[in-house]
Amino acid sequence: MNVFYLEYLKLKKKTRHWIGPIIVFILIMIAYPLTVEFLEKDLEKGFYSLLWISILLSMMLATEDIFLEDYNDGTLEQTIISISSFPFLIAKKIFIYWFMIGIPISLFSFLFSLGITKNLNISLLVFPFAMICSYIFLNLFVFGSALSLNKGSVLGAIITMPLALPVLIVLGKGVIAIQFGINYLELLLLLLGSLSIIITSVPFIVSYIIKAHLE
Amino acid sequence: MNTELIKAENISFKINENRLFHNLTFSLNKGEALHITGSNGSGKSTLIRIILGITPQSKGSIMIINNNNICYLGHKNALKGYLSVIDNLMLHGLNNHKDLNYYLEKLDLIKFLDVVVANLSFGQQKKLALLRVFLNDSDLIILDEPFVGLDKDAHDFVKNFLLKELETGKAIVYTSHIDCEIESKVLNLQ
Amino acid sequence: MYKYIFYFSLFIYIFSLVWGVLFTQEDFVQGNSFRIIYLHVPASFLSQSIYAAMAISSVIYLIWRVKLSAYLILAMAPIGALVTFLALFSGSVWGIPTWGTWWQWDARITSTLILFIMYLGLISLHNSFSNHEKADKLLSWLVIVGFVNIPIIKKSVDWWSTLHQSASITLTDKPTIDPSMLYPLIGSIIGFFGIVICLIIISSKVQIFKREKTKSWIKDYV
Amino acid sequence: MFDFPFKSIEEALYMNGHGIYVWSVVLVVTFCLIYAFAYYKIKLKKFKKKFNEPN
Repeated sequence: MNVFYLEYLKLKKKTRHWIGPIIVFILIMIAYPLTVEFLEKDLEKGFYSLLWISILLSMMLATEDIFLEDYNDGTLEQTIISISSFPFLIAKKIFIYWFMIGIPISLFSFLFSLGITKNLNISLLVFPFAMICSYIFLNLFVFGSALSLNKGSVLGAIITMPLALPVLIVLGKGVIAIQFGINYLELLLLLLGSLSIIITSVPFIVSYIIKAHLE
Repeated sequence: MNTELIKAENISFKINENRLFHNLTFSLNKGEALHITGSNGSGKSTLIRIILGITPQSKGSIMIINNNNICYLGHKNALKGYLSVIDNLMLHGLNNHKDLNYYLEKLDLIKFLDVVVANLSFGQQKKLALLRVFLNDSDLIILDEPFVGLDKDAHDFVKNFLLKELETGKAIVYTSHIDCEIESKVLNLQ
Repeated sequence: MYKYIFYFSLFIYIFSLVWGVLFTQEDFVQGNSFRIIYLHVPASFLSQSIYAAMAISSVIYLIWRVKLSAYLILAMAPIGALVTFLALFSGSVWGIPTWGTWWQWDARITSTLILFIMYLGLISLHNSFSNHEKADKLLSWLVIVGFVNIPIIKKSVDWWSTLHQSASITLTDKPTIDPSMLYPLIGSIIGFFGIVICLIIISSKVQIFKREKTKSWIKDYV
Repeated sequence: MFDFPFKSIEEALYMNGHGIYVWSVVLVVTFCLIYAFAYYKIKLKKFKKKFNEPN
C-alpha cells in the first residue's frame, strides 16, 4: 500500500494536527502588527525574527505527537515487525508533514512578508529560506518527539531547541544578507547542506530511538 | 522439509536487574499451538515481544524461520479512533481482500463500515482488529490476549478459526488467562 | 581519601574566598564588584569542564562499555547544571554594576545558557526510557552531539560584537591581572574544583546504589 | 599581599555600594553548595538504611 497516501489520509482526517499549526502561525503573524504601533518602519524591523520563531513554534506544534498516537495504539509495533525499512518510512512521514504543513506555512510567510515589507524581491528570496528551515525544524523536532515519546513534547523541545539555535542564527544572517543584497546564496547553500545531512541522518536516529522505546 | 518455525534455547530475560524468566527452551512446529500462561507480570507479553524480535533477549538464542511473515495482534489493537472502519481496513491493506465481506458478516461488522472506530464498542473494536488475523496468509500467528472482551459467539468463532488454521499447517502462539482448548503445548511462566 | 580531598579543598576555597573578597585591593576600573570574580570564574570554568568530562565518559562508555562511566554521566549532569546556574547567576549579578545590564546576548553567555538548558534536558531524558542500558547509550550520544553543538553556537553568536571580557587566565599567555588578585583566584578555582569533585563522588555513589541495588557486593560495600 | 582595604566591618559589608552584589553571590553560592551536599548525603543515608533494614 502506498505509504504516502496513507499518511496523507491520516493527517487529513486529523484536522487539529494538520490545520492547527498553520492557524497558529497565521494568528501569530496577524497578532504581530497589532502589538507594534502601525508604523511601517517598525514593523519591518522585527518582522523576520518573528517569522523564523513562529515557523519554529508551529513546527514544534506540528510534530508534537507525530509518533505518540502510533505508539499508543500499537501501530508502531506492527510497522516495525512488518516493514523492512523503518527509517525510510520515517523519512516519508516527515516529508508528508512538510508537504502538508511546512509548504503552506512557507507560502503564508511569503504572503505576510510581501504584505508587511511591500518588497517582492525580498519576499521571493525569503520563500526558499522558509521552505528549507521549516524542513530542518521539522526533522529536529521529530527527533525530539521521538526522544520524549512517552514524556510529552516539552522534554523533546528542551533537547532539540539548542540544535535549532544555530539554524535560527543563520536565518537571521540570511535576512540581513538579502536586505543588503550580499552573499545570501552562500547562506542558502549552507542551510541546504545542513538540511541534506539532517534528512539523511534523522530517520536512522529516530528509528533507533523508537526501537529503544518499544523494547 | 523442516517443519520447525520457532526454536528457542535457554532464553533468559532481565531488565534493569529484574529477572523475568530464566533458561526457557521451547520449539514450535507447523500445525502446533503454543499457549503461554502465567500470572500478571510474569513476562508473557515480553516473551511474545522477544519472539517478534522487538525486544532482544538477555541470554540464549531464538531462531524464527521467515521472520517477516508473522501476523501479530497485541493488546494494543493498532486501530485509528478517528478513522472509519473501512479506512482502518485500508490502512492495513485489507479493503480489497476477497474474504472480507464473509468475515464482516460473521462478526456483525458489515453495518458499521462507515462508522468512526472510536464510536464502536470495545468488543467490536477487538473484532475489527481480529479481522487482520483472519485475512492474513502468514505461517505464524502471534496473539496477545486474543479473547479478552469477546462475546460467546465471537469467542467460539475465533477458536474454530484458529483450529482450522492449525489444520492447514499454520502455527499459533498466544497468551491467555482462560483455557481455550486449542493448544498442543503449554509454556507456564511462574 | 574522599575526606582528605573534601576538607583540603574546602579549606582552600574558604581561605581564598576570604582572601579575595576581603584582603585584596579594590580594582581600578570595576571597583569592589570585581570581587565576584572569585566566585564567578571557578563556576564558569567548571561548567564547561564538567560537560567535557561528561563527553569523555560518554566516549568511554560507547567504546568500552564501562558501566561506571555511564553512572558518572548521570551523576555529573545535575552537578553540572548547578555549577552552570551558579556561573550564570554570579555573572549576571556582576554585570549589573559593571555593564549596567544583567544580561547580554554574547557568545559566552548565550552558550552558557544553552549549556544549562542542555544539562536540564539530559537530566530529564534518562527517565523516559524503561531500559536503562539503552537510555545510557542514547544519553551518551546526546552528550557528544551537544559537545559539538556548543562551539557551533559560540562561533555563530561570536559573529556579533561582544561585551564580555576575554579570559583572564589562559594556559599559554602570561596572566593579565595583578599577582595579589591572581593567587586567590587560582586558589578559589582549585578549591571549587575539589568541592565539585567531592559532590560528583557522592552523587555517583547515589547512582551506583540506585542502579546496582540487586547486586550482592553492594551489601558488603554498605 | 594581605592588606585589608576597608576601614571597618560595616564598610567591608557595604563596599562602596557594591557589597550587595558581592555578598548576595557569596550567599547564593554557599547555599547552593550546602544544599547539594545535604541532598546527596541524605539520599545516600536513605539508601544505606534501606540496605541495612530488611536483613
